[in-house]
Amino acid sequence: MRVVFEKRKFMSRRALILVPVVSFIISLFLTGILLIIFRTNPLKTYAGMFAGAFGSWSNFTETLVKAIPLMLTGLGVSIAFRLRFWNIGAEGQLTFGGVAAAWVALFWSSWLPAPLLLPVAIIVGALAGALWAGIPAGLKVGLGVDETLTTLMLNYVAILFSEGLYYGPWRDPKGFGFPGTRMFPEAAWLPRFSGRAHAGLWFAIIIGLLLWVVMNRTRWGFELKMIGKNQKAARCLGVGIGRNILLALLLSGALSGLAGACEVTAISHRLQQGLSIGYGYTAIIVAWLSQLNPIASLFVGLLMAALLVGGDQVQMTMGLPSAMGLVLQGMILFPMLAGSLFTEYRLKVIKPEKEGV
Amino acid sequence: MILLVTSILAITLRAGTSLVYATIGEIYTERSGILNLGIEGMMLMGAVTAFSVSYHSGNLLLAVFAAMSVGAVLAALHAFLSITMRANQVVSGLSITIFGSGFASFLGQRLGPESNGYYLAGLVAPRFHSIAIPGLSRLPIIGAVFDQDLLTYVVFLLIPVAWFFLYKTRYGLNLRAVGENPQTADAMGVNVSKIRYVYTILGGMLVGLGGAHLSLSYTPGWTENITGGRGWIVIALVIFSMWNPGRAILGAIIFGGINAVQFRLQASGTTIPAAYLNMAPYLATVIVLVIMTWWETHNRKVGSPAALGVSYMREDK
Amino acid sequence: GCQKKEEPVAEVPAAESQETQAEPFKAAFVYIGVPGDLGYTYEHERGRKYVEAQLGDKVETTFIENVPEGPDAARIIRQYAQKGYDMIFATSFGYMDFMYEVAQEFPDVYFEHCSGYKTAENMSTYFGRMYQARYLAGLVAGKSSKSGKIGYVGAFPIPEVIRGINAFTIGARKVNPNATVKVVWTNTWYDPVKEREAAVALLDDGCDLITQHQDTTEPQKAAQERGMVSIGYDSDMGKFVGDSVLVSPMWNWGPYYAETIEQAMAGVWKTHSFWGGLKDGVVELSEFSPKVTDDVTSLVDEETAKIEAGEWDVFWGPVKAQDGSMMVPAGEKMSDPDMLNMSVFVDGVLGKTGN
Amino acid sequence: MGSDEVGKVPILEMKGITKRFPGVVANDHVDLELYCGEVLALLGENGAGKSSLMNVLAGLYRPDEGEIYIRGKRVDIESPRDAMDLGIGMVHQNFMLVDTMTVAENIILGLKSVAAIPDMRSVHRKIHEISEHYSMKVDPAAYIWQLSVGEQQRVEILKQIYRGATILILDEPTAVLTPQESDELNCVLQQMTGEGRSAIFITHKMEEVIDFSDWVRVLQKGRLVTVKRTSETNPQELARLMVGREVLFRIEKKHYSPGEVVLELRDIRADGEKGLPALTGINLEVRAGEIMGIAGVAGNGQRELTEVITGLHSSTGGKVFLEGRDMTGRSPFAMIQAGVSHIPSDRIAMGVVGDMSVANNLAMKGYRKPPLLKGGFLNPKRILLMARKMIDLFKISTPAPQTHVKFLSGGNIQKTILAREIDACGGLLVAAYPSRGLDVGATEAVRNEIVAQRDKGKGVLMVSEDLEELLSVADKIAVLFEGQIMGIVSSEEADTETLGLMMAGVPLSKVEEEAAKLAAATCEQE
Ligand SMILES: Nc1ncnc2c1ncn2[C@@H]1O[C@H](COP(=O)(O)OP(=O)(O)OP(=O)(O)O)[C@@H](O)[C@H]1O
Ligand SMILES: Nc1ncnc2c1ncn2[C@@H]1O[C@H](COP(=O)(O)OP(=O)(O)OP(=O)(O)O)[C@@H](O)[C@H]1O
Ligand SMILES: [Mg+2]
Ligand SMILES: [Mg+2]
Repeated sequence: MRVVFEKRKFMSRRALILVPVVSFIISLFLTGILLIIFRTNPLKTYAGMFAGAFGSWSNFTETLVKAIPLMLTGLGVSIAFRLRFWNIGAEGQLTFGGVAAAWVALFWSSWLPAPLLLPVAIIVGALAGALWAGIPAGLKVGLGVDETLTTLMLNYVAILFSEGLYYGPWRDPKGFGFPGTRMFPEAAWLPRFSGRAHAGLWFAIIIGLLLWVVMNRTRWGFELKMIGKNQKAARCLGVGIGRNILLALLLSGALSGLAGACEVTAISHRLQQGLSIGYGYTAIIVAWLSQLNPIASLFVGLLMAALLVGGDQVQMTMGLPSAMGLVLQGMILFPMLAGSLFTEYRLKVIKPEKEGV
Repeated sequence: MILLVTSILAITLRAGTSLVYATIGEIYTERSGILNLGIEGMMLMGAVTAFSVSYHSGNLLLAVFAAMSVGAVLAALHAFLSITMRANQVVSGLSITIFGSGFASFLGQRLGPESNGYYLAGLVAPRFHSIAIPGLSRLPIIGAVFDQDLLTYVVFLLIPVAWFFLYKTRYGLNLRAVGENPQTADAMGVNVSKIRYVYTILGGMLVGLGGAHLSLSYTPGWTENITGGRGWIVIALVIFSMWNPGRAILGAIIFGGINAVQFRLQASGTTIPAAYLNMAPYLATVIVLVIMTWWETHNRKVGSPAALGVSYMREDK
Repeated sequence: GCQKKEEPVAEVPAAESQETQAEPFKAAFVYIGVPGDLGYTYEHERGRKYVEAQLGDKVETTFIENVPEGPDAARIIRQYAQKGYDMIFATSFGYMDFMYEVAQEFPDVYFEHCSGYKTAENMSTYFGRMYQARYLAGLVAGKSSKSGKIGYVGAFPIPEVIRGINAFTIGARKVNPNATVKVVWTNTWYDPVKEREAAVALLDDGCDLITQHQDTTEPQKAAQERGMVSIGYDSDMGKFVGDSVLVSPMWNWGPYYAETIEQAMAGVWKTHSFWGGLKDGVVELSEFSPKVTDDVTSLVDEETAKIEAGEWDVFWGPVKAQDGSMMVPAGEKMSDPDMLNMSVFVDGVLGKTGN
Repeated sequence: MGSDEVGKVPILEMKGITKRFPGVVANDHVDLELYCGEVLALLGENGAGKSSLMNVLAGLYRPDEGEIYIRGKRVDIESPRDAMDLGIGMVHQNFMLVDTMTVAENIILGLKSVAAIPDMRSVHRKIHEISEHYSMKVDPAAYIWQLSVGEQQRVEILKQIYRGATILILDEPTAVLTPQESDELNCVLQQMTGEGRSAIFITHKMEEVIDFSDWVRVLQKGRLVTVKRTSETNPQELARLMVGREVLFRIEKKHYSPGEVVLELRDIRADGEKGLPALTGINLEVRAGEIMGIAGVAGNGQRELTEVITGLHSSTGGKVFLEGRDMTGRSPFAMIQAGVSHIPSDRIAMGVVGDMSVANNLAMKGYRKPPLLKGGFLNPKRILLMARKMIDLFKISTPAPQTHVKFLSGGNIQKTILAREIDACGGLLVAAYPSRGLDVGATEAVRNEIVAQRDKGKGVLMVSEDLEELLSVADKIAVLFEGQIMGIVSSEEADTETLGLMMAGVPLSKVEEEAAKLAAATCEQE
């Protein structure tokens, strides 16, 4: 008898739901064993994690706060990934977007009417993110320069650049020299609707839905799909490759830039340390786990946020070191990854040849 | 001036050693068609393992071996997920990084003596020291090459060996074929899965060794986040070296060298703000890659292994 | 928008304190790094342990490590407040805005923020005059450096760091007027490899003594490997690196932590901006390495006594700036706000503040 | 089976092989025998299961049922390595070559018998020996990407001989070969069987079956339907057995009455992929209601020619006019808008998006305008409706319009492309090798469709290596050699010999002189 993986003829809807659920249960089980090894009660740990993320309305709003940048950057990178453009520069694009939004909020208020300050800051932030993604996209389209390297390196540049600003010329003159710009005028604050959960959520949801429509129902989305799945054929069919990659990457970067703009205008109200804390990398996980589906990205973004927030809870309630939060995240992701196989394949048992006949 | 060049070369080689180990490891992994973004986590695990074994056993070789084994185990996990379970390699690698950095930090807080109170951090253990080769180490400029620690000398050997193995042996041929065109390799009797496992694990061992060099030689001792994100730099250096082990040193020298130069520029009192000087290594890497790509496309050389990141199953259409 | 929720939450600690007097006072510490960094966070952790040892059953403390200076900080501080902690210490500058925000929501919880400047009814700041200890270390350096060329690895050009460099330089030049202090910026607080490389660049440049304002011990180790000496920072680095670390200006938060908690327990806590110096024991010098000679230690003791007695302080005039202008004229004392905003180097520093 | 083979044990025997894929039974209890020194032709429609059966033999697929015997001994072939060890070598339908490696490297790839550090000089020498022995010229140091398809085919065969294959499987080896190259291959095959090797040969060209093979086996929908001695059958019968109906091998064309000039090329020059001149001054006119055939050995500029016309490749000189408008250097999109349709040479890589549905692939031209696009949005219902209509009209055999194209057979992929391109065709259809690799039934359908376009008054430019096809389908034939047109002849007046000479570089004006000098025979070893 042989057991082999066999590709499913169609992706089964039942498997699509069942597989992640079963994988998740296995994840919890395996992680539980690890926790027991470290003399920690797994049930209490999980309960703590869950309560931390969803246990109360205010906890939930905090999970949303974490989820918003993950959703936006996740949506952003999944546009790029659709085109097989490996944009791992969402972190830099987010940072650059935040810097640009701060620039507007800090220095344009003198001449820009107050009601315009916030929308302009948000738009300029998105444009800056687009620009930051546009550089590697242009290099790729124009010269064929590998985008993995350029997007990654530009992350460091963007972060150092923003540090250079808030440690240097943009530093709050009344801030006793501490790093960070001065506070934005209140006109440039993105409204919060509950706790710290802010309007960025509406952006994420609206953009997620719009993207779904664009990707699945419009001419442009159709062309992007063609490029992503067979660039050569797309070219033969009259689809402009370079132009579309560039456009899509500008959009991809714009979403990350928007995430950065929301972070500074809604959360910190100034540019300071803590804008780049790895959202851009988690976004890659969000994009893939949602299989590049914009609507799924919203939910996966929320779940990843819950996992991150829950990870902090392990420290607060169980007294485990922060490192344990990361270990748990990894442990939960591994079985989910292994399980993803079963959405596309199933196990087929082949009987010994003799007996059948 | 000569002294300056010598000292820059010396620190570049020292700093570059761990980068080169990991870069060559990842080149081999990627050459087999597997993309492993778990380097950062694997290097950290290698570093913490090497140091704790060195501390507890006093045996450096054992420490190096342990670091390589840990790298191998994590790489094997990645191999299992991405080869057997055909999981998305990007996410699998990122998960390894998350898990590895967490676990390394966790172990760093457990593996030392209980009485110490802060475990591995702050302890001193046997380490690799520089071994000056008499005569040679006194040569101007290149003298620095001959005043390195054992692991750096090994890297000097590893580069040509890795290059030779990849381009001149039958194993290297099979490896390249698997990363380039697994269908063909399979039809020619090359066991695609086996090769992918072998070189992913081998790559993991070298990455672990790179981590060990940090904690046993370059920045001896265990410090939280000892790699400071160098695992990501390695990903870039692999691309930079165009998947050619012979060029791995180039990226490490350009990246590491510029870092060394910028600190010296600062020390010599330049007017360029430090924030911009600190960007230099990253920007320079991009600029040099742009020039290299332009040059390579003119010479019609190949880029990444064609099947990089794509899983292969024999009967799939 | 937060108005509605304030009341129910605010009731919790109040209700609790009425219920049982025997309930221990609960304090939470939010750390930027991990206690195992043997540097900045380690020192705060030592302070926390000191509190536990001093106050015993009367207090219950906890901590959370590796909290980034971003939106997460607010969530974590808020959760401690919600969980009924009476006092929360946030130990890094970047937590300031977030702590201030949460402090508005929980008027009955005491908030203590390290190194910032925002205060409220229930929020105070605390920090230490590390420059005084740096000055003392500068004396040791000036005496110990043979070439008079001293290397200083700095993280970012901000007043806290610049103040330290200046104080150190003033100390070094007091005992060796020809001494110079060369500064290299790493643009990171924490990156072992970079810190080492910066130190090596300084050593290559001819410096024979290295000191730093960073969070790892790498510059010290790099100096030791070259057979040079160094001066530590944050904690007693000599314990981890060896005798080549002549002395370390270090933090000592324990007494302050114990005191402010006791004040709160006694109900006499008032909003404050604490900036303690040698006198308050918040900053101090570690034990000297055996390599430091007795004449140096006695000099340091003398100067310490002068500062503790308030007879003199580091930035009392005359202090000359790097460009030769007068920073503090003779007979004048630099004010605290001026010290907090310090952005130019004093004479004897080689390097750029970037401002 | 094979009663005159009494006493002779087959070198290879497959019994009751069954191979199932999700949703299809590729092979349903198929039996196969192969005798020493003989060539077996395996026939069947696209998707009949020929490749699957051979992949089972080559160790790439594991059969669900059945047994395999080699020289009478039961064997279990678990991997290509096992097959290789048994002396089975397969030349796959899609070449198994690593583009970025040299010929020699490809040949020794995966071989356990070479030294750990192979002595490339001796490998080169050995390749030279073999290639000389079989008169197949290749440069062992050349990179695969530098070779023409015909040369790549040679490498594939050399590779198997180098590895000592005694049972050689050739899966549609002639689909991409010129008639000359096919003849060359036939010689090699004869020579090899003369040396005691055996071969299984898959083709869709009936003449080749007759010329090359000793036995014929026909598969239909995965089942074995006939076994015959080649000498006892004929192309008509074989075609009927395969397709299950009579195949005419004849094209019904309306009278040739050309109209306006649709396409005019004036002194077109272009560089090839390797940066060398590929087209060196092409002058050509295609009229409405005319099929202009382009003959020539592959690699003489056909690809660049079609790609310049479709806007995919930029020219370095000259002008392209479409219906009188100067379209030089315009984008593929502009060319499409101007009414150019294109059936590309590499249908999988350039013609379809395999991971999208048949319906979507059919919509890949029409999605830009109503009715598929309405108010800026694509209308999935309309797309499906349109797809159903086209699937019916062009008899595309697919489980559903939603099936991904990559699961379709080659013939049906080609029909999908054809349906889309014809539907969107303005005035000019550019068809590159439209029947390559298709079975007789599909070939007939595709050719008829192209002729129908011409009859409707469209101009057609058809590139083909198959002279029979050109002679029967095209109205005029232009022969391309080293980037130049050697001459244009009317297909009624042309004959294979003249065309052959022109393909070898003799201009039309000199053909008569040269004809005497050049001997057409190539197969002297026999
Ligand atoms: N790897 C595979 N996965 C799924 N189905 C497959 C696979 N290979 C072949 N099939 C199916 O098996 C059947 C037989 O295919 P096969 O390639 O053997 O046909 P063929 O006779 O070689 O046709 P052609 O003349 O077009 O080459 C087809 O229905 C095909 O779709
Ligand atoms: N996995 C599958 N699911 C559904 N239908 C399939 C699948 N595989 C093949 N088919 C169907 O089987 C038929 C035969 O196709 P087949 O691919 O694969 O021929 P082929 O030999 O590959 O053609 P060629 O080799 O010329 O490209 C098609 O109608 C196709 O739709
Ligand atoms: Mg076939
Ligand atoms: Mg086939």
